[in-house]
Amino acid sequence: MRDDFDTSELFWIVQNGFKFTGMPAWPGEGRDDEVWPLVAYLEHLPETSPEEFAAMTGDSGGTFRAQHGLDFGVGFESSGEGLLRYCATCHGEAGARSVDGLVPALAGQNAAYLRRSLEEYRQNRRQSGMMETVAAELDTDTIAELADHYSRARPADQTVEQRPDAASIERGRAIALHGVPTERVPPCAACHSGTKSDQFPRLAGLSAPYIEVQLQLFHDGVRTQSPYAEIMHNVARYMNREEMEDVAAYLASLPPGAVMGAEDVLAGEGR
Amino acid sequence: MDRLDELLTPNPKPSTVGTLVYILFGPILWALQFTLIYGGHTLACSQGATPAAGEWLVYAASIVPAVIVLVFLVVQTPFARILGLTRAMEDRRAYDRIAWAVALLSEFAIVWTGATALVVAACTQGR
Amino acid sequence: MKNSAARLLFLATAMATSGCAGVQSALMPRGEEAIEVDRLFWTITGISAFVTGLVVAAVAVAIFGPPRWRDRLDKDWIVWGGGVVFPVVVLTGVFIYGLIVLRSGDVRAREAEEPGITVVGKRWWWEVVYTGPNGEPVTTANELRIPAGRPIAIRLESDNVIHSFWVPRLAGKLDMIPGRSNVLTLEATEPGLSRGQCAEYCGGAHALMAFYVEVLPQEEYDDWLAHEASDARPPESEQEIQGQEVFMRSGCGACHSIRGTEANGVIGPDLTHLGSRHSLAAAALPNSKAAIATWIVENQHIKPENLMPEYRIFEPEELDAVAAYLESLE
Amino acid sequence: MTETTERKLPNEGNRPKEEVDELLRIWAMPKGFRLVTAVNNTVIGLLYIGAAFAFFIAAGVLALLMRTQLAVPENDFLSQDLYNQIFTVHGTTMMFLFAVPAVEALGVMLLPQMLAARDLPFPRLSAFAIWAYVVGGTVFFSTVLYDQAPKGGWFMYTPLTLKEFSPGDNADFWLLGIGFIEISAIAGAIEIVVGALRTRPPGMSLSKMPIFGWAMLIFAAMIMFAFPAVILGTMLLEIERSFGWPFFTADKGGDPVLWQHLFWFFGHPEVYIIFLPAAGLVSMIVPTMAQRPLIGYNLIVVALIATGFFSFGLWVHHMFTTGIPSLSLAFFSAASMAVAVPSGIQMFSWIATIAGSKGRFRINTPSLFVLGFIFIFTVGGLTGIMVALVPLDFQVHDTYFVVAHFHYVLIGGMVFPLFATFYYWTPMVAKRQLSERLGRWVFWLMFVGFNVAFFPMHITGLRGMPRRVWTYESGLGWDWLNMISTVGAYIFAAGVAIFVIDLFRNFRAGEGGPDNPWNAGTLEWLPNDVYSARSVPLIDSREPLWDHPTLPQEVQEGRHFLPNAPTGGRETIVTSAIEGKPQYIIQMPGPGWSPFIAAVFTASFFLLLTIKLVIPAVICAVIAVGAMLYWTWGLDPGPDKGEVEIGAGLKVPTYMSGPSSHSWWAMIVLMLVASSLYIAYVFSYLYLWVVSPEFWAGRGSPEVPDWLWPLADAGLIVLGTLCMWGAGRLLPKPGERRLLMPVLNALGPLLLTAAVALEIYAHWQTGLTPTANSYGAMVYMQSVVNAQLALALLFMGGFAVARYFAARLDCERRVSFDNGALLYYYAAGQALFGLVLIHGFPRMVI
Repeated sequence: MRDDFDTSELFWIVQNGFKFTGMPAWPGEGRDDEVWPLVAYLEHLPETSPEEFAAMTGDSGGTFRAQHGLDFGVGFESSGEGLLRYCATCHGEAGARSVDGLVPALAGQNAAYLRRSLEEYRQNRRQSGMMETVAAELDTDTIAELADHYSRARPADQTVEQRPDAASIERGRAIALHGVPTERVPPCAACHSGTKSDQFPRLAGLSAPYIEVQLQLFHDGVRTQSPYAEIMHNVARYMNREEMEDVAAYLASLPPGAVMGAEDVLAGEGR
Repeated sequence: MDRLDELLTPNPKPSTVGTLVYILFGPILWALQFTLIYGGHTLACSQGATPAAGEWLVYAASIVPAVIVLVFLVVQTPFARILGLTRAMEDRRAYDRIAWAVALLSEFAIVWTGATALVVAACTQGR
Repeated sequence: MKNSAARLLFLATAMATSGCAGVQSALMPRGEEAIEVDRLFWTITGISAFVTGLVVAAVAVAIFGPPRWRDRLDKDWIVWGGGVVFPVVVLTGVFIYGLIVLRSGDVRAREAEEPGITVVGKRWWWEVVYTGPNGEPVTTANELRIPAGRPIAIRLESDNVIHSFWVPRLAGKLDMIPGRSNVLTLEATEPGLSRGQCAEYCGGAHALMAFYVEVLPQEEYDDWLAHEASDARPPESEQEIQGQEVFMRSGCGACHSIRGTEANGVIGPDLTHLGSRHSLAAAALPNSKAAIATWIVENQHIKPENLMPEYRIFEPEELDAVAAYLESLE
Repeated sequence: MTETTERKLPNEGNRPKEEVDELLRIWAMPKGFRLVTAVNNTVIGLLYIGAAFAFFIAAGVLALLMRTQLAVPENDFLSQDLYNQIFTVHGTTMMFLFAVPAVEALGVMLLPQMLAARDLPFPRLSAFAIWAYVVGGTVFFSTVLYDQAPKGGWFMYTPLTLKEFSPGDNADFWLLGIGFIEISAIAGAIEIVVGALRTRPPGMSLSKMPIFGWAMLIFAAMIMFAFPAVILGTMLLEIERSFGWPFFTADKGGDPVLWQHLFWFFGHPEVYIIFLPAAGLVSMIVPTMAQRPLIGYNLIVVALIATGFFSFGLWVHHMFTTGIPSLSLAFFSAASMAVAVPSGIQMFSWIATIAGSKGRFRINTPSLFVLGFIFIFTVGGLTGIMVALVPLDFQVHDTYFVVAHFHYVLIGGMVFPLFATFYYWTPMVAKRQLSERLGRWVFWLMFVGFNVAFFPMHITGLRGMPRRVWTYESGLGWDWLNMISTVGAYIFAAGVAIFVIDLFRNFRAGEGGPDNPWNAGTLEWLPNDVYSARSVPLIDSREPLWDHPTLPQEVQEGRHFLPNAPTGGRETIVTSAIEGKPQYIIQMPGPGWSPFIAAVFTASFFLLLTIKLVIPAVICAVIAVGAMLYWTWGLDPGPDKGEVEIGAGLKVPTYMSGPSSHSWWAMIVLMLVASSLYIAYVFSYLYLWVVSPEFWAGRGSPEVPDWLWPLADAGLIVLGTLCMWGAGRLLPKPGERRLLMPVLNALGPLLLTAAVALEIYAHWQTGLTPTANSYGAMVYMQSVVNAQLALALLFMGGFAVARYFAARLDCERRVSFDNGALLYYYAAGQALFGLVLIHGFPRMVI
């Protein structure tokens, strides 16, 4: 395959699908950030041995779907275990860390928000080539139960491996708590502090890469198809790259489940 | 003399630039005055001059060109000579008249512009 | 040419007789500067009508007049007299009159107090900051109230593009320019309501950037300012209480302030006394509960490109409650 | 009309018939698709006016869309965003793509005819200008069709048009479109100044020139001084948009109002740039219709000159409400009064002329349009005095009152005379006249429609309706006024539509119409053909056709000057600037692809650059430069043809170099343009210092570099100047070689370039950056301005060296060198002055 297509052609194929072959276009519209890693993976694939492949996918032979109980009409009760294991391949076990920084940890997240997110993926109102295919298979009840499950899980204490630059965290904290009024950026805490509407996700402790990507998607107008996303688009469009990184660094530095701004006193004493 | 002979007879050539300057004499002085008082007033005020100083600057910068143009209106000929117009050049009278009337209009403009300081105070926004 | 003269006359009478709609008309002045300019305008309009008549008559005579009359026009002196002497005399008079009006603005400005009011042009609304009874800044939006009968200096600023502050009934316009601070003196002659509008094209919703000016007698103004400086009225009815709760938990306070509550945003207009204003969204809508609700969910249709996103996240009952709460903020 | 007296003519006796055939062959118009290679002023002029009129129609359609939207309150026929694009494109197109090009086109088309010149002195430059304009204008206008149009208003005020508030390419398209008009306007100005001053017929002294000649001369002079300000402004704006040099950003010491100064310093004279030629046309039509010479010719010249000057003292009257001190406003109010007087002079001069008609003044379509113009322009002029009164302007500025005012001035002052022109001069360029019957319909519909549309706007504005609003609230007293205006707009449009129909039915370009249907007195009504008049007449009055009824016949028989083509190619007589005495013959190029190719690829270069396709853009630039080099290579023919006789035994040279040559004059005009641009730069520098001195060197910025730097720099410049001077002295005799000459000629521009580079480095090593603040931006901008000249000089130097080695440059055939040297001396002077300003001024004010 690598001989037939160069990188940019591969990207195009994954993004747009292959006509008359049955290969569909990438479901996450505008999610080039998802397509590129896949292209990298495809380029790497010829050098991968079957064992490595199995190890990567956790697949030991049987059909991937059946094994994880991901079938139409199968309720949560009957296959809950399998479904949760399937989610965990990316998001990690409830309470554990997700497998990659680009994937959000779910434990302790607001149930209403999780429910809404899955519904939006299902209805093609939030774009992701990964999540849309998954959510398409879920029914409303399953979504509710999944959301409930994750919201009740206790988040593990996640220590940040790489300690980002403290100055960046400090700048991000200022933005998160006070906004940048001159640039029309409102404070994150006004909605996401953890004490507001449970439709708003809790951001404390989420990984920095995930937040950066989502802010960028909001900024670029990729994530605008729900009324909530529209609001967030209006916030992120005024943020520049550096501000996004700072905010992400600050949010990632917080312990999961923390109330934003509550560390005020501590930080003040520390200084 | 016939027109053709007239054309072919070599006469002392009037200065091209001089003739143009002669015709434009009044407006050129107006332009100088205008630049001087607009620039001067703005500069003086930005450097903290008093309104009175600003007004006197306007008067001074207006009176000098006004007088020069007045002199031009009264006695044109020396100006013409200095600027290299020749006595025998074609239509000399037309250029004299044009230069005179343009200078007259410029004199009005100079006086109008300079007289503003009599009524309006310098250096304030005035709203 | 006859046609247009008749039309001119017709329009002039129509203009004089039709009345009431003059809330933004420079021809119905209620401020010192506007009155002086109005007088200047009618004077020069009279002169202009005369000159136009003169030119039309001269052309008519030149074409159709008896030969004797035409011979009189066929002279150099007509050019000198009509083209130089006459204009110079008339223009000198008009010019001096203009300068005198200009100077009286300067005199008024000197009598005015130091600016106690600042208006900041936003996209596309007005932030108004008063100096409260105790010298504290009191922020409000999209409406100006001033006392009648004395010159009031108003500081005009912008932190984005150029706007122009214009209340035709009170005075001419003055621009709001980033990096500068212009001062405009308003002296309203009598209490009453006027409308103003942004006069410098400022992109996007420029057409929908208006405001009301309410001129009050001095005592009423003082009372009003004291009230305006106070915190917002706490919600009373159950619906209002619910509305406040929805407002606070939905993050509205990120951009809007309601003094006396946790909402302390500075990006959008201050809502502390929203219910007491004449209009919503810089005079884009009348002020009513229904209009508030419509604005929250459909503002991009009402005022395209305005910088508030549409909040279509509320249940109907929540929306109603928020609107009720905001309307109650008198 | 005096009795004809016997006078001596340059050629007595009959001329051989072959001469006419020869002329026809030489001046033959290219056929078919090769028409784009034509350079002759009649063809180019017609194409030019046609394109301008097409833009008038297109922008007029936009106006109708706007009037439809505004017919009723709270209408949603157009969206807010589209409306904002449409009014921007309407204004920009009407001002830049219609009005200026249209009057310039008339200059190109009519001026040579009125001067009985065979052509203007730089035909290829005209061809280049028009093609650049057609391509650039079309691209600009079409942006409105795919939602990419600029929406900052035709005045493009900063900071609204900076990247922050106008992301996307929309605003860049405006800058692109304007770039072309700047190029073609400057090219046209050079053409017209040199044409009006140097290609008049023998005997036509300056004071015998037709009024239109004066009007165009002043028009061109105004372009030379007004356009450079907006050229600098657009450069600054594009640099700030692309690279973030903060000229207009208040936080970093820039000032949004600087843009307004630069824009209106151009923008106000622009109005008179449009009006003066139109007034000139009226001054040509009125005497013909009255069948008597213009009364007060001298005073009209006075009026044109005075208007030209005073219009430069008005620009702040677009900025009365920006908060400038009231005394400054009063100065501009005074200048606005001063500019009103000349209009009165012209008005009464026309009235007196009409009154002096023997018999009755002829009322036909052209004269109806002239009368309509007199009425509308009077009203517009009077409201002009109103807006010139500062306090009154506080109220009406930026309202519909102003919209009414300037449409009265521009449509009244320019469009009505233009239509008069169409009807009046059609017989000169077409096989037959336009329909008189339809013409009256056109006039009355346009006149009534115009007044119905625009008169109510005065009241709408006074009642508080601001400009540039896409919708308005009902009940403010504007509703029915707007409805009336909309109805009027449609009536006006109906008039224009009938004109277009008439044009399609009756207009056929070509010779064959009656020679002088109006019995006019000026030279454009001589019998003519592709070569213009057969012979160039000897002139002794302002209305030669009236004073010498036999003149057409004499000219046709070749009894005046230059009845033939003595050099065997295109040529015309050059006369002295003031007195009109024959001096020499210009040899002019014929049709060629190079101007067309150069223009199209120049346009493509800028367009591709705007949409950020850099590599194709560079390719286009290379092709464009190649075409220009090819084109210029063929100029400067040298004195090979010797002297020729042009009649009356007068022998004149066929080649001229030095201060008498037309190319020297063109270079002087270009230098004046460059110096206006530089003065605008110096103004901007000082202006920003006045606004934000806290950013200047030693305060908010690093100290200026040590004295040694500017001294070394000045040394390089002086050395370069000596090189150029030496090269000029060392130009060899024809056929000889002096190798030092090309070395010095190449060294000069290189030294200047090095000086520019050194200046940049000198500031860079102090830590100053152009993006830090307005001071830094201004310091480096000085080098940008100088680098432009240095680049041009590198090309010219290389060109001269190449010509030296091709044996096309010697001490006689030297124009290629002289042009470069002249520009070099200017550039050196500018660079030296720049060193004093940039290094001296901050030291002085600390």
